[in-house]
Amino acid sequence: MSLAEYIQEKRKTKDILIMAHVVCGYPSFEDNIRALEIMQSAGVDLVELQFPFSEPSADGPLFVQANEESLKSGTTIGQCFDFMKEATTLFSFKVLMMGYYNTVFKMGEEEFLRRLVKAGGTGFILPDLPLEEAVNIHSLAIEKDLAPIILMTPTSSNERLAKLGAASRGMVYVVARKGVTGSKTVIGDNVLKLIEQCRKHTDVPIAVGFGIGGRKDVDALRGHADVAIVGSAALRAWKRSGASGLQDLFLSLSR
Amino acid sequence: MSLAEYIQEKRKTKDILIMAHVVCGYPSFEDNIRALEIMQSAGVDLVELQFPFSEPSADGPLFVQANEESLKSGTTIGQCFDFMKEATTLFSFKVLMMGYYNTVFKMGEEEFLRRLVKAGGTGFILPDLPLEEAVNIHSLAIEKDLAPIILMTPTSSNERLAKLGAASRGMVYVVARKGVTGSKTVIGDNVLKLIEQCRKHTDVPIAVGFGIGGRKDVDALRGHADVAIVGSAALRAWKRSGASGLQDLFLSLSR
Amino acid sequence: MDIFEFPPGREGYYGEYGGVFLPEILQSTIQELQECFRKCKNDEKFWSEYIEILKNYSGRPTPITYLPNLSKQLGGAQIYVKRDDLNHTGSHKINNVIGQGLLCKRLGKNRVIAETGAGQHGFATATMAARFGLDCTIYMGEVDVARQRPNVFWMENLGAQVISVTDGQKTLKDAINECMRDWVSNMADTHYVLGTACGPHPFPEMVSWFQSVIGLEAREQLLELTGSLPDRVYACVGGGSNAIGIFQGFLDSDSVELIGCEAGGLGVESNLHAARLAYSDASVGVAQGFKTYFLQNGQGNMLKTHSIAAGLDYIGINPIFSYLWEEKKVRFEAATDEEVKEALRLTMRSEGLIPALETAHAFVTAIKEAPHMGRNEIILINQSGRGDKDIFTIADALDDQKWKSFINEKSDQYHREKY
Amino acid sequence: MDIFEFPPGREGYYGEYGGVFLPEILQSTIQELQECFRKCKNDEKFWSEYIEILKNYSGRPTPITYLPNLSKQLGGAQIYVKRDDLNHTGSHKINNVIGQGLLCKRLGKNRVIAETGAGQHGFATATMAARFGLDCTIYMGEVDVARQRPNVFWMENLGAQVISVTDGQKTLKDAINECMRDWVSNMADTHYVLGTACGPHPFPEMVSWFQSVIGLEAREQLLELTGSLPDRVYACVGGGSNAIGIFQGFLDSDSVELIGCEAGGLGVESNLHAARLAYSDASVGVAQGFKTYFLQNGQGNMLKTHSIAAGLDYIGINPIFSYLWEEKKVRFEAATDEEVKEALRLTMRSEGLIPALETAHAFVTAIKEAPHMGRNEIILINQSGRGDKDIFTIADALDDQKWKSFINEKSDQYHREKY
Ligand SMILES: Cc1ncc(COP(=O)(O)O)c(C=O)c1O
Ligand SMILES: Cc1ncc(COP(=O)(O)O)c(C=O)c1O
Repeated sequence: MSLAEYIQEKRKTKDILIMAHVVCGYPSFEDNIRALEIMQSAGVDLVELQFPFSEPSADGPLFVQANEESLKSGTTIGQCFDFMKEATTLFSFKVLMMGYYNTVFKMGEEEFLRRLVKAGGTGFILPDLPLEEAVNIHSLAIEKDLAPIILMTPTSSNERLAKLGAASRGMVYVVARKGVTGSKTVIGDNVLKLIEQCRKHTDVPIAVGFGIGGRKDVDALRGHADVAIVGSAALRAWKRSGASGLQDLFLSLSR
Repeated sequence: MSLAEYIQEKRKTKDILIMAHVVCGYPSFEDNIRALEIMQSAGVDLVELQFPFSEPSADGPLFVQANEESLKSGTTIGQCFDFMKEATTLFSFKVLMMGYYNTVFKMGEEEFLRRLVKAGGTGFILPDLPLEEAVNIHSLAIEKDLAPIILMTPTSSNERLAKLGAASRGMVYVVARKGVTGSKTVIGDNVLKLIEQCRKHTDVPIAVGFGIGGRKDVDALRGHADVAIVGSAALRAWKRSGASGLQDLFLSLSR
Repeated sequence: MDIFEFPPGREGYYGEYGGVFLPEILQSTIQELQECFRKCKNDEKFWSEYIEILKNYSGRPTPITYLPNLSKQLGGAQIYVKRDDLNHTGSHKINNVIGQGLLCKRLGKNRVIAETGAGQHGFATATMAARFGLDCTIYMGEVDVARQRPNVFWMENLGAQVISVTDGQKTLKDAINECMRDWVSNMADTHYVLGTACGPHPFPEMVSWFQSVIGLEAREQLLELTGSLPDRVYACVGGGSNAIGIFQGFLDSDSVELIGCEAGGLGVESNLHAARLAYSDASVGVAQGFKTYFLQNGQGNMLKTHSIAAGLDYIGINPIFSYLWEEKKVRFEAATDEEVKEALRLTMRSEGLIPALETAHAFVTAIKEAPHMGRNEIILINQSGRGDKDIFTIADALDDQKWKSFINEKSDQYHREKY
Repeated sequence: MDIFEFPPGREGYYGEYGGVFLPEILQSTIQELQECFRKCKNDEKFWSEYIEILKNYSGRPTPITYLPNLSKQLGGAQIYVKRDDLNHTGSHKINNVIGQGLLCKRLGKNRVIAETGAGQHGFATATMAARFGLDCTIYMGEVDVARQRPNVFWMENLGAQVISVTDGQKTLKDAINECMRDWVSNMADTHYVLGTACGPHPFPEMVSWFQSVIGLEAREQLLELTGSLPDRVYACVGGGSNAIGIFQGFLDSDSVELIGCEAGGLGVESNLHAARLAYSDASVGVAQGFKTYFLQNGQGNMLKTHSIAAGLDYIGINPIFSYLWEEKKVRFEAATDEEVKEALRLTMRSEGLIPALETAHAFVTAIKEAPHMGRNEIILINQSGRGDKDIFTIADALDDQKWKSFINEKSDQYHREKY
């Protein structure tokens, strides 16, 4: 089942899905598994596994530190794929790879996709790979039934959204605001208008991320977006109160 | 009796005269008197009293420090003249003023000479006042029968020596070597040749100074110069062993 | 050869290198910048306004100085030096910064941000911002803040906010990441004044264009002085802006050999250097917005770099150089920290010039090669900056005891003041 | 008016001021120097060689920079700045030093000595000596060594011997005395490179001649830029070399008012300043080889002086200025330490220029007067040097806490290294 089909199927019974985010190897792979268990039991629908990179320039301080710490503790791409395999075997949510293009480039796009398939991944998000540079990997991905996630943003012109929409597969990631991950976004009219605008240019489900902090934000997106992406908020909860904090956060979202 | 006459008179009985040097107010006027007493009793013939100045650029470190300390303890020109008066009253040697031109300039040349006469001074040595700038003060001095001491140096050309000689009155101060006061001079052939050269250009007695350290130097000058000038050596002796050191030095010279 | 004549569909690429690898959120910003730059580049008035400011504000043209003593001592080629150290703020960085400042005004933005390593680019940017009336934030790795405090002091006094970056290696590359993070938030009113010929298109082309003033002047001046072109041109290569700047005066002349001098740090197998092309530790990658040779591991994560010169201590290299190197148009050599100190000493004593530590890398290589060249051959070195700013680093490197006592006394004085 | 056309028998005198007051032992040396200088001055080739070196080595001509922001902010005259801070070594001092270096070669001497206050002249002299292959000894007051350590560091690294002078006030005047003491010993092979337009003839004339390059350039450049002469020209006055340098471009033009800006230190009645003509504490005297206004007491002993700017902290003044002041050709004003800090801040933030503390005295006065002048009037300020060298003094003056922490950390590092 492709990513779009999976989301559409789930949406029949849920008015909004939740996508969570985990930085591989941070604080440790054991903690990652614990986090995924909590997410699974709280009914999370999608998880993006971030492969750590030394120059995470689109990330905010929390993820920057997580990337750094994970690398410092020796995390390799092999371990990330192994972990993904484990996750896709143990859990029922769909898993996406998230990371920076150099990780893919160094491995080779073909090889990367082959391993992604093998690990059970559903798609990938590469925030620093613009459409123009993605032509090859996108067509390879589509051949393999992987979703190459495209990002739409508040600074994208209509012309640009049309281009992005035409290339979109599986799901579109709508960036709710300017800036990096981590800081709070108020889901107001401008976000809803942005979603509406994006909808005009794509048929695939729409996920909204960047600064989704809790139940209130998810409620605000209900009826507008298909998926709410909870990234830094989860990491913040974990750092503040560990597994129980994470559990509280995700339970509150599905309550 | 003019300075030249005084020297010529004394030279009849002594094959070389001694001129000593004292910095007024250093270490104190009391010490100065003590030093003069020693000089008198050791048979010193001439004494130059240095009026301290803040920029003694022709002096070496020992005199620089003496000038500085004296000024710091509040020595004034008035005190220097008073002291000179005291010295010329108490002692039989002749006294010359030595200092920098600004001391004279600030007071006014006329006034300076008037006070010099009043204090019993015989002449003055102003090392930073070149002949060209001294025309006025020299003629005023000669009127007052004061000796405006001219310096002849190892760098003076014959032409220059002729000029200096023509203007010389009372005594000529032959600078034995380049440099500032204080460091040792070896009285060798070049010094004797210099004296000989100077003699050709002047009829007045010749005093030789700069680095005359002790008996050996004075002996070397004997038969060549009329006066040996003992400056820093005396101050050094005083600083090293006080009054007794000074006494030893001057006694050794006249022995 | 016009390296900036891109084949269709390959805009911003030099062979395989360059491109734009940025988050989608910056797509419109970078496009706006590309368009604005294209307009400026085609507008003769822009260039003449640019040259006019460089002339009246920064003191261009900078001269070429012949080094008679060093040439004689080395006994080979005749050595000439292009004096970009005489620029206002003390390095070639001001050229690029004035150019981007003008461009920023055309973009209608009132705020600039910049990364800085050695501090020179930050200093230049803060200066330009004061002069052009722009708000200014400078990002600088914590390590560099520590080793280049005088520049930080001046930046702040020029009115810039200096933010110490504590991520990653806490050096130049991390400052660039922070700039990107600022830029994706504030692109509406903010122009990112990238300091070297790296980063996404149009930066390598744009910075090269502004820095080409060095090469254009140098070619003409050297012809006037000597009647001929140089046989070899040496320039240090951090990001690669001063080097591409001077090289552009000679790219068309096959008789001129161009030599880029990288930071050899502790040496060829030390793993503590920043030589991307001279040593063989780097490989092609994509980071910080562009594709080039990076010092990275097999997983694509960047390696720790090191140089005595903060301004050369960078993981990547001007993508144009990756291309020109492969095309054998530019040769690359590295100079170690130790060699740099030696060359600096020699240059100071023999000619009264104080090259920046970065620049001294070019001197090292020229000094090594000059003796093996003929007396009638000509070497041109680009003196990208002056060494004054490096006093703390140089004094430390030379282990100057009097300097250390001075700093200790100064510190004692500050402690006393407190109580 | 040619101030250097001396009446018969008055060579070296400007009205009552100037002259030669040196020990007899230097008579032949100074005469040799006078003759050599006269020959050089009458030799067009000498001047063109001089200008050539300034061009190729020091980056002359230095530009004139218009200050739009400051002019607008002050709302009066249009302010232009002559940029001698862009010279090699960072100040106008290099002009004089290159000139005297050439002269030294003509004299056939292989050693130079120089006094220095701010360190700029010593830095310039050490640089020239390295370049010209001369031995070099620099005398510097102990107090100045302490406050200008970076310059000492560079002098030493340029190969000069720096001797800390512990006599007297341990500042500039004492360094001059020490130079005299060296010179009377070593005149045979040593030329004394006096750093300002003071001292015995021919120094005031000679230094003025070399520095006239500033005024000659400035007059032409300003005419080209604005079509007219300035209404007022401001320059700081320590010994008075940069001021006489720029003023010489305008002495013949009665419409141009010339303003010398002295060090007001702690203010007019503080007794801690170095204002010889602007305040009324100085009187005519003879010291350090010449006659001029000195800050001295009634007995002719020199007073303690003070300035935030080491380079202005001098007891005497260019004898030409004593004359031009009495003739009402030059007006004198003083700027206090506090005013200097304020002007420095303003200039940095509004125009991205960092004048030396010395130079900032000229800015103070110009900034005070500009608002009272018409919008169509023109002010020209001579930026004699850049402020980089003053980082310790400026950081102290501005009480910069980050700088102090940095120095404390640096000191801790040095202490740790020891054990
Ligand atoms: C003086 C100087 N030269 C060279 C460089 C290296 O930069 P680039 O390779 O872009 O010229 C720097 C960087 O800060 C610098 O300050
Ligand atoms: C930058 C600068 N300006 C001015 C002066 C003062 O000297 P002068 O009055 O001779 O120009 C100095 C002296 O060191 C200086 O360094």
